[in-house]
Amino acid sequence: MFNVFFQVVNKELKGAFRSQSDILNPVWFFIIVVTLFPLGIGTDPALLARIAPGVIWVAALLAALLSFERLFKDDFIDGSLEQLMLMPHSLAWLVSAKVFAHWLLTGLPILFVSPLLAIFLAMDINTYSALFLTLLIGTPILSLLGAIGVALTVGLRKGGILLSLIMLPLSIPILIFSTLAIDAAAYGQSYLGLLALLGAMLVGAITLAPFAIAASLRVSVS
Amino acid sequence: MLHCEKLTCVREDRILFKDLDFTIKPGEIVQVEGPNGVGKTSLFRLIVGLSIPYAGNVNWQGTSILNDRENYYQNLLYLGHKTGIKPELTAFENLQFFQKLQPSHPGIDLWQVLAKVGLAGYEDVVTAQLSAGQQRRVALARLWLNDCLLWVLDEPFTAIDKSGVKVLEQLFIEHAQQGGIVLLTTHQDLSIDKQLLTKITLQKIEDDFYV
Amino acid sequence: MAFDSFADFFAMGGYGFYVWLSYGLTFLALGILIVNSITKKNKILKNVEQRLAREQRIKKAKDMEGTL
Amino acid sequence: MWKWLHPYAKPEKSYQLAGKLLPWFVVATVITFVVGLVWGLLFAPADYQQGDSFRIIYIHVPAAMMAMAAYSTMAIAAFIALVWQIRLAEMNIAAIAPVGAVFTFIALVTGAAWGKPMWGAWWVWDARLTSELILLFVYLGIIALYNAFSDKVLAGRAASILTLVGVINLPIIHYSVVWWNTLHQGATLMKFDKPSMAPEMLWPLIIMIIGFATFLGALSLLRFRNEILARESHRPWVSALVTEKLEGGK
Repeated sequence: MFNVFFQVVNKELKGAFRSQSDILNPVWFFIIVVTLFPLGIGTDPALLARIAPGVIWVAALLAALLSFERLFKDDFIDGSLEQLMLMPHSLAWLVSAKVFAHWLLTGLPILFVSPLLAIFLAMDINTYSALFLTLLIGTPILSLLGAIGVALTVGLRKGGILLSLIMLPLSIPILIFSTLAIDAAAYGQSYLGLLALLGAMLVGAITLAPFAIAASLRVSVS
Repeated sequence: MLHCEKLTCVREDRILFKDLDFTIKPGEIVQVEGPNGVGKTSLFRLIVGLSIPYAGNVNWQGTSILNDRENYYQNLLYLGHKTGIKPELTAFENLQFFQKLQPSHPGIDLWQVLAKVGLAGYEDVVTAQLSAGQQRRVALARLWLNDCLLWVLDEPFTAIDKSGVKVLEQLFIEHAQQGGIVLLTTHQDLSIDKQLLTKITLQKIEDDFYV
Repeated sequence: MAFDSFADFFAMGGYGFYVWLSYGLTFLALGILIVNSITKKNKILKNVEQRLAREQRIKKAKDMEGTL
Repeated sequence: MWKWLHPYAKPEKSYQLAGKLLPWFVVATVITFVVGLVWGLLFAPADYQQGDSFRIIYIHVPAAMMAMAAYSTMAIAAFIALVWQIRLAEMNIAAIAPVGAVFTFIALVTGAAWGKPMWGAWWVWDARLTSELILLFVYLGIIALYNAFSDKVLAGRAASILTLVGVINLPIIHYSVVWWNTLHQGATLMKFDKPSMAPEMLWPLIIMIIGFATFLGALSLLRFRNEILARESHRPWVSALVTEKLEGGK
């Protein structure tokens, strides 16, 4: 069973590394969006530090949206998605592997570039560690939620914008809890409770989302 | 073995076919024919469980396929219009993935299979660089690889030359003789013995708009 | 009765604009919803009507001889 | 119970049943609206704090409540649709969603119009209004998804899945918004909590809530009938219905 998981992840990573723009573009986009804010509203360090959590999380959401399209779309077009659905393994398990690979390719790079953004937005070390932790727990939830949206819209011709309309409202709690945690850290308060909440949401998403994704794919690919 | 029971297919409020009944036993090669747009592909997608019938049932060994997908898919190989081959991966990597995830003949050598489908020398080329016919061959190579009883092949001969078709026909016959089932559509005339080949003809529903 | 005169009633104790705006928009929205629901039904029936007419034309054309 | 339910699981029977129920709901809605509005607007006394602006409550609160009730109904229908594969339940979702969305819209607009004199701003990021706004987004997402599929069977299934995903998410959204709100602006808001509303104010409110509920029922039935007709348009009984109507008209 874990071999199957590993095989799917392996295939995804191999394919993605052959066409590297798929990995780099969302991160690139993420950095550019964050850079726009100081340019748009001024460079006062106090102001930047105040808005940093929101800016980074909204940018992360947008970057995630940009990358979702490739989660199932290419597979849908070339037929590998229907082949995946005909494998003698649980579809929920197979899509979990795909979502995990997607997170490795889009969520993880954002974590890697986050120190750079902390410097750009004048964050102190305590705030940054909160940012890092929320990104670490929050981006997998985004990937799982987004995958439901993609699975629902992958068969549609104009699925892209619909995906954002469906997915963004549902990701509001992640945005709220993450930015609250970072805010708390900035004021020197404990944010463990908020992290625990995010963690609970992650656990919930990991257990429930794969089934929703599988069911959605069965609708979209028919 | 494979039993379709009162299958009805409605696509966007249009009835493609209704109350379709047939049973396919091991050792049969079945060709589904009919004009374009009559629902051959839709029928195949119902049979493999990609779509859910408007009414009726597809049963495999007596149980509905929708109730026991994993068992059914142990026995099923489906090749559709889309090849299911990842263009960023090489022919070898593509096949390797399917070999690991699907029940396969034990100890089969991928290099040999690739040579058999005429891709010797292209094994480690990214499939995006191959021609349409060659990409098709990568997908068809799965026929030699897998250990499934039921093959459902939607237009397997697309972009395949005459000699290739001959080889495939031979393979179908062998598969049927070993107790397998081949279900296919094609616009070409098959040169398979009439005794081995069964035909199902789908007809356009004209007068009868109603379910 | 909470109001002495009609003018009083419309003024709503100085909040007339907000109260009547709320009620106006509410009934506008509900009205649009009702109209939309009813016209939708007529549209569907019209479609079926058209289709039935089409089928009849096809049937008639079949009985004709010497057509292409 | 299943034996009783079964005949109504047939679209034609459901269409007729919905048709029979519809007039009752319409009559009930008209009566409750007239009684509730006359009572609420004319006879209920003005609020000692908010004056006559509180009369917005008679549409704001019922709309908000029924917006939630509509979503709950959709969630139940979605569950039934997915577990027992009952198509009528899917049609129910498609029928109710626009009504729910309009109710949510009304709750938002009336909330804003009430907020302006009370808080001095058309929009404040109060927890209730914010959740209401997000609920509207979720409704619109479901409607958009349903309309995006040209095959209505698939559309219904997709909408059911999204509805269920939303039902798990909505409480989390609400909870997160409340928390976010208390941390961000907390006590600056005026609270509308009324533990003891005077009965002469409360009665019209209860009547209006019933009115909105029957309105929701009436519109849902109407739209439910539309969905059945649209999806079953290739069936003989629909054709018979149309020919009958045509001949009746002549």
